[in-house]
Amino acid sequence: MSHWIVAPIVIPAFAAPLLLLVRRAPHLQRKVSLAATALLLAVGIALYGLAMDGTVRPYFLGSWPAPYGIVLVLDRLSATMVLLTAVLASAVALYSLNGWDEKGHHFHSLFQFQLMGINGALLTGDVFNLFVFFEVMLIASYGLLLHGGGSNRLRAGFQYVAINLVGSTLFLVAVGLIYGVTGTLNMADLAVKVSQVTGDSAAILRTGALLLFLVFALKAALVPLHWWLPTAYAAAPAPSAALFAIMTKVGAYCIIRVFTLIFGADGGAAAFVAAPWILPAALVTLLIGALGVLASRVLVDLVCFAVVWSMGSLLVAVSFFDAQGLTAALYYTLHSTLIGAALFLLSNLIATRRGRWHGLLQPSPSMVQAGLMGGLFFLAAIAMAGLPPLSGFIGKLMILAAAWPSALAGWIWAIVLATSLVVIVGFSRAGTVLFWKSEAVDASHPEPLPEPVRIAPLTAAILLVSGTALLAVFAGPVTRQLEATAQQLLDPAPYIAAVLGEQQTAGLPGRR
Amino acid sequence: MTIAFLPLIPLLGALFPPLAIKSGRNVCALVTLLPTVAALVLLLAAAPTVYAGGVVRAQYEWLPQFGLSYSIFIDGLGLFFAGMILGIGLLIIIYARYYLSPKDPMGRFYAYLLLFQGAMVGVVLSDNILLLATFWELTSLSSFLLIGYWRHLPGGRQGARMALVVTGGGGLLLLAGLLLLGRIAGSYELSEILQRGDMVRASPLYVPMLLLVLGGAFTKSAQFPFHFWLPHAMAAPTPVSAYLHSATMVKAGVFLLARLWPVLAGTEIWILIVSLVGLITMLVGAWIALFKDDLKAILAYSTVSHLGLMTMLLGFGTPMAAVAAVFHILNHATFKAALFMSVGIVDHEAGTRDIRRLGGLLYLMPITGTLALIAAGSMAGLPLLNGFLSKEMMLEEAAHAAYAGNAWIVPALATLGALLSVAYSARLAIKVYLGPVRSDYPHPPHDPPAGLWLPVAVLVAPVIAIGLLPALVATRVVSQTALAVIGGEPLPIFKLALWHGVTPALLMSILAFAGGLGAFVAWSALDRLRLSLPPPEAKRIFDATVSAAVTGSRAAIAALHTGSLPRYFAVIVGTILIVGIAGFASGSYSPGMRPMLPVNAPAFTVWAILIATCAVTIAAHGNRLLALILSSMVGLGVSLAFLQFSAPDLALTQISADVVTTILLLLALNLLPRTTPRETGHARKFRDGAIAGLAGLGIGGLAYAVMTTDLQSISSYHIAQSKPGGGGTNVVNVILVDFRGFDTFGEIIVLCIAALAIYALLESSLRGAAARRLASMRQGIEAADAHPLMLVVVTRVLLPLVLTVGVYIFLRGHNLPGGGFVAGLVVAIALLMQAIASGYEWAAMRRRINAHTMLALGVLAAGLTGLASFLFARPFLTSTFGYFHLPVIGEFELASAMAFDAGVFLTVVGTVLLSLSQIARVGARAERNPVPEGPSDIRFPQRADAAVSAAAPTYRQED
Amino acid sequence: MEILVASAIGFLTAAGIYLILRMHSFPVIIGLTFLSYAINLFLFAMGRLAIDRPPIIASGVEGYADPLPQALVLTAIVISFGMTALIVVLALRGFLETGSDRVDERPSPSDSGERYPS
Amino acid sequence: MIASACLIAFGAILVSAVLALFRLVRGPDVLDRVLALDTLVINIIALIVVIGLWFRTSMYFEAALLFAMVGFLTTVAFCKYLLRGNVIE
Amino acid sequence: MSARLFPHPLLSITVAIVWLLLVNDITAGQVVLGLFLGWAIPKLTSAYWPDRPLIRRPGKVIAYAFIVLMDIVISNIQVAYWVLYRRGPSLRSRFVTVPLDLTNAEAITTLAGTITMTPGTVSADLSADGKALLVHCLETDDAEATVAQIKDRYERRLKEIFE
Amino acid sequence: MAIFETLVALLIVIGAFFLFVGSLGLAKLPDLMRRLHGPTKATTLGIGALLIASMFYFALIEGDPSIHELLITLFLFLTAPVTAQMIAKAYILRSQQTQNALPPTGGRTGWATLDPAPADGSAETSRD
Ligand code: NA
Ligand code: NA
Repeated sequence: MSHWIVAPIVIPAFAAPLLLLVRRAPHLQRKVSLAATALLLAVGIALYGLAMDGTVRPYFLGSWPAPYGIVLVLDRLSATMVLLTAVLASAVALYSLNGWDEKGHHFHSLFQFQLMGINGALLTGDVFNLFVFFEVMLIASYGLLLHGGGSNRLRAGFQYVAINLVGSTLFLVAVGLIYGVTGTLNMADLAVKVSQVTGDSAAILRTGALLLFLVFALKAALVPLHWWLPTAYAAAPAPSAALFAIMTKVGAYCIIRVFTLIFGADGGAAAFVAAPWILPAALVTLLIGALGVLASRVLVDLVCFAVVWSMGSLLVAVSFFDAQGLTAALYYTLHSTLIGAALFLLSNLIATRRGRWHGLLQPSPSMVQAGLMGGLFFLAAIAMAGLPPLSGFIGKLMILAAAWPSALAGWIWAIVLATSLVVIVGFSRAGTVLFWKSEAVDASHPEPLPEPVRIAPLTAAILLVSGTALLAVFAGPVTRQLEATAQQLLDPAPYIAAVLGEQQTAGLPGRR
Repeated sequence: MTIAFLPLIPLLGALFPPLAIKSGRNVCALVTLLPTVAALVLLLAAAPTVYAGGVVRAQYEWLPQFGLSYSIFIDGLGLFFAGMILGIGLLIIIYARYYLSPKDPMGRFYAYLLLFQGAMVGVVLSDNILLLATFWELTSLSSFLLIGYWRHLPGGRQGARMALVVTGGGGLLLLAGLLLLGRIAGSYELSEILQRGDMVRASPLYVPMLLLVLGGAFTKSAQFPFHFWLPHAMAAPTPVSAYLHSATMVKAGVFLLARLWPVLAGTEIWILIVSLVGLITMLVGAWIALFKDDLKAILAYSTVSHLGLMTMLLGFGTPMAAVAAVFHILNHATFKAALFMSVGIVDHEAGTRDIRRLGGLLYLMPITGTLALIAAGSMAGLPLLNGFLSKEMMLEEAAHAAYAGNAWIVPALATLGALLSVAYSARLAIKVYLGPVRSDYPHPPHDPPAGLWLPVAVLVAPVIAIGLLPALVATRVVSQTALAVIGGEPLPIFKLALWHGVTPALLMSILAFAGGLGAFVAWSALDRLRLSLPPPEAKRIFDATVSAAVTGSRAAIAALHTGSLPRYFAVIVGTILIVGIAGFASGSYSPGMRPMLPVNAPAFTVWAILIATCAVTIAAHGNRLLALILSSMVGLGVSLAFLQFSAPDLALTQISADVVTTILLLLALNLLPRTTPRETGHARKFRDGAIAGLAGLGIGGLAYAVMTTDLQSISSYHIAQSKPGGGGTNVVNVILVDFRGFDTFGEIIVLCIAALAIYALLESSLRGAAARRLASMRQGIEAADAHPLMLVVVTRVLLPLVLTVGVYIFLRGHNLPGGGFVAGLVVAIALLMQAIASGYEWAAMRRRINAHTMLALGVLAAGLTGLASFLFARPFLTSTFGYFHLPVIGEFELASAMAFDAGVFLTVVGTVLLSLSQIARVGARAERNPVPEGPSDIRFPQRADAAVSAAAPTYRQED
Repeated sequence: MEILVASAIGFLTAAGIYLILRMHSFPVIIGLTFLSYAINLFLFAMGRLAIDRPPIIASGVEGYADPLPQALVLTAIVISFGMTALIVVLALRGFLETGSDRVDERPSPSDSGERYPS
Repeated sequence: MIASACLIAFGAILVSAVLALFRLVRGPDVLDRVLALDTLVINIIALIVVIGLWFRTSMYFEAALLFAMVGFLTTVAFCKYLLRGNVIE
Repeated sequence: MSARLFPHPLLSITVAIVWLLLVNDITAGQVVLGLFLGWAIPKLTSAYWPDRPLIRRPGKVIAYAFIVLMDIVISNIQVAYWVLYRRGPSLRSRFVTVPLDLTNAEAITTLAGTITMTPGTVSADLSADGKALLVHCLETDDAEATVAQIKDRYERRLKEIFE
Repeated sequence: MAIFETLVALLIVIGAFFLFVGSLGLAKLPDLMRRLHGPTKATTLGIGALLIASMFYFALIEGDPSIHELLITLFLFLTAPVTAQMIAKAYILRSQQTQNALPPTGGRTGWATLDPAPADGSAETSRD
């Protein structure tokens, strides 16, 4: 059993309290935080390398056998997501050196705790432990959202927290119902037990499964559960918002995980119970997201709705629950995480260069580094809107292709493409105002614009944008990996066998 | 070098001009020329193979799983178009070097130009239709940049956006169409698809696919009714217009029709749609061109018209028409590029492009004038020029074309198109170059430097050459290209010649020529006619559509995202209800047989109290303090329920957590409004009541449904293993610190984060608006003593006693109800009592450990306990325990789980102290009068508090 | 007894939901605590009810209440404690900043100076 | 006999709880409610003690102790709030 | 045995006894643990104990406790009668002032506590200078007598114990 | 044994009775100061009797001597007066009528709830 599997959780879990102990030394804090993030990245790469062989590796915490203790599971999917998180975290950590980390208290501790929560949610193989890590992730995100204060952030924060508390409540109801019927919490064990549930309890089980789906859908900002996202992410400090780009994906990840492993093809009375709900909701999400992009008057709002829109695309792909769909969904997950984060960082970089105009989509005097900013924005917008040659285009292509067998293929194509056009319109309007129209504004404007030119934050944004380019260039190899991941998801038997081992038949064994 | 690099050379080359511009404009232009020349050389190197009937290919996998590969091939059509793109591109680069003013950022211009060039080459050389779609969208993007190059011009920005929206949107249609096509044909490789035309045309999906592809082609080629974007794109610098609208961008649509001709063409619907759209476009474009005063606008609409002509030819679906189309593509590219450039020269030299302000330029700038007149002549279709030849071919094809069974309508309208073409060409030529020399040009015009006119001359050369010696110059190209267009079919016999005898085409041509001149003469009358017609609406409709979409989406988003939490909650809870009910209804259910427990009196009482409390809370929640008291009641009831149903640990945890929550809420309520205003509106209350009632019914019903069934749970293992495996008899505690210790690890981290977040939140409230509001906060009547003597004395006595209880609860937790969490809360309660009785500062001063440090140590202690198992090569959090024996003391147990629990304990104490002391600190800001310093407000002479202060540890500021 | 517990859960939930649909932060918070009470009971009830059978291992005792949901509820209580503390402070902080504790209003235009570091 | 006594006690505690609840609902002053809550806690402690006797177990002792502590702190906090506004100052 | 090591010997003993009460089990091990806590807890909390409350005559404490317990039982019956059989408004309730001779905070607190615990009287407040107690009587004709009884029966004894 | 049982049962009933009286007082008496007397009874004799019953029961009948009930008694005896006084103080502060009915302290200062403590132990102001 490789202890490295628990490392993505333990590293930040130790880094954060250490950061508390050195809270009076900001420079040391930065070093500790960066070092922990770098370590996390290294571990993420190593774990990915480990998972690439297709073996499912369980990690039995406390040496207790599954399903009695808590088990972490490293498979292709969790390794991919952990690596993605680490990559994103590295960029965000770099960006926060902008001075963001000093705008309030405990930024780095909260940041590390947030990473711990995300990684825990990605690695755990236990539904209640998933709840716990969701809470860790959420409460850290509350802290990060509120970092630096300000009235908007507080209002948005209250909404975000309140809605998520209802989500947490729902999570407990769902877990309770599922436990009440099956008597277990371990996902692999659930996969076994759920398939054996008889008709008498099917209604309860289905209700539990659907409520669980709603919990994840809330995190994934699926309409009509998306309300919190535009306000919260728009109000969040840029690095926080960028880090949050992964949180919606954790929601999507959980849908993929739970509804392939437990309530997938072998889900008995609750097989594919969520599938009929996802597609229509995802299509509406696309529409709302695109409308929001077009409606936004402020850059960061536009980015927020673009994120909603991208979640719609992603979940359309998820809804098929087949190899092509999951491959597309996973690719889109990688893509939209990187590009969402990049756009949040960029919108902040742009806003800081525009003086009192900030992110307002109105002409202002031309900003410092307008060329560079414009270029980055152009690339990021292309990627987000799904125009070639960046990853958004590839992702869209894959989703459209995956939709082919669906009975609603026509609708899916129409809505995906039509909303793409709307998003293109929105981004082109924003870009022309920010970079072109602004250049046209009288240069002799009395108000000098600020000149924040620091390398670290720029590097972070550039790295993320280049990430989408790399995803596009290496779409073939990446997709092959993701295809293998999708295949692994669609065949839960090895997962179940790896986690439960021979315990299924062997009575009550002692500690491993 | 492989031809795979052909599109990439310009694309990558685009990186360099912006860097080179620092070395001067000539270097920059050279750097731009280099990749173009390189690509051209690479292309021409393939020409011999292609002209020998071969095809050059290169293929790399990109996304094979989804049919996307990087496949490049050069056949006749690709070679023809790529040659045109690169060749004219070369001229444009030279021309632009002299055209752009020193103020224009030339590096950027060339970068965009190369991007565009690469994308165009990619479109025409793609052997994979998805790759084609990729490059297709890239041309939209790069043309967006080119059209918007002059950012200061509002027209440029709007034009660029419009072009992007129309062509980019068309690109999306095309993408869908090509995906469909690939599905139908079973391959995305063009060379394979081209073999499967019959299969494609027989597919039931042929029509939707065709419509989508045509949507892409028509938008790109500015076909009616999408023609409106093209003239607005003329805001771009002239080299851009010359490039985009003569040889490249707009031709992409025509290229696509030609490329897919073997697969798509020939069906009835193809002919009906394509030829009609082409015909209409030809007429509409020409008609509008006739009345424009801006030279570029004339050329733009003329381009629209000529694109319509080509589309119409391809739409006829006959091989001969295809040959004509190819020939006209070539001819149009030459004369139109030359015309655009010459207009640029005029604009550059005379300072205006307005036809009304020009005239007689032939005499002032003879070189330009001559070249322009020749090109215009070709556009008009004058004999001896190449435009004449292809127009003849067109008319010939039109003469034989029947549309929907009608034999004369196409020839008539085609002749009308030719007529208008003659008319606007004449107007352009005569009004600008001929006629009297004027004295009021904005600039005195004269011939430009050779750099500007030489490219024009280079283009005019083939105009004449083909016009005079078509067979010699053009046959090879046209036939090879046409062969590629018509695919497998045999190339029809055609002869490129000046004289075909008296054919219908000749008659039509003469008619058109005469009529055209007539129209030119009668221009004013025609103009009056035009003015009496309704004005063209396309752009207005487009603008109105976009702005309506923006307004509409703003209204929709504003209506949906009101920012109202109650509304969001109503929607969310409603969704949960709907999905939950649907989920339940979709499965089968029958109640279980589990025997129910009999109701007893205490339980019933607690139940009644809970229900009553709920009711009173709903009715009286406006009084916040009352609501708080009621919620404390509920907490008591719930913990009693836990106690009743054999969960002592839960009862202990619930009440101790509740009291801290209550104190926290009281601290907050001190600074919040004391009452909640009554809400108006019974409908609203009814709605909320209905939602709440349904939710309650649902969850209560589910709980009951589950409780009627029996449960086989994994927890029998926990019960069995608790003592032998976990070393404790309190199974709940062993689960918490051992079986599921990882949950608890997460849980204390939640607490730690909560404390940190609270700390950070409140720390910032000591500044800014919040601080001002705090300072101006008016308190109600207050008691004079902040620290009543009796309270102080009793809590002080209680402190060691309660701490002892805390230790007791901690130590017994593993075996009996209790544990680190409850113990932590008990200790926190003991310390809180001190703070309440004697004041925050007084109590904080006496605490020995900083709450931050306590938090950190708590998490670290728990984590290190987990990590310690690595030393024994066991997974994280593997516990161990042992029984030890000491003299006097006897046997006792030590378990690593206790160290873990100690971490829990520390975290809990730290969390409570940090949060509550922080909020108390904020509350202290609202004090009007200085609060007497603790411990008691009443001092007795013999009691020397002063001495104590000296002995006490120094005051700790939490940070 | 089960019907009492189930109906209590239902009433607590209904009260909680009704309160979170109010327009001010304080009742929302009280509503959330009601909800958390309800859900803690619910989760607990998923292990079925048992009287006088606390899961403390002792010789001669036959059956025990299901300890697992108890452990889960304990975790849930602690977590909701932390969450409640945070949201209370958040409501307070918001009120101090804006002078209003309404939760049914649109936030002011999301672009304001405080969002960006200067 | 002890069982009967316990039943009587249950009855008395039940009635007491209802009386306290009456005061809680009736008020009129918020202090009456605080006092009612305090009384209710005392009734609960008594109930726990009687339940311990009923089931012949001392398992619930800590609960009773904790209820006593918590009840005290809650009441003091409410009073401090009413007296001074700020509970911890 | 210095004051640093055992800041509050009385408290230490109390803690040890409380510990034994808690564990409900007198074994050697628990006694040792109790003594350890009796040492550790007062030491940890010494900062909260500015000075040592001294009980000068521990023997008198027992007697005092006995008297108070007796009074509690007797007057409880009295009060129960009032509550059960008298109409509320007919009770002649009033505040009385008990001037204090005690000058020790612990002593005053004990007195106030005693007054409250014995039914019929509740100590409601202390004067701002700590020299008088405000006592509410549920039913009294003769305030003077009540005050005298308090001073004689309780305060005198407490003065002996504490001062 | 029977005598012990009777004793325990009696104590239980006594405890229950005084608890009831306390709550009845709370519900029945007309103003807060009078109601305040109720819970005090319940605390002292009510809980006290029950706890003694519990101790007797475990020591005499179960043969498992248990005296930790004393701790609860101790705790309640320590805290109940404080609770009562805090409530009384709050009531005095909130009720103008009660303030008017208060007797003088007899010293130079007023009651602590209404008057600040004198600085340096010397009285400055007097409210009444
Ligand atoms: Na709670
Ligand atoms: Na105050």
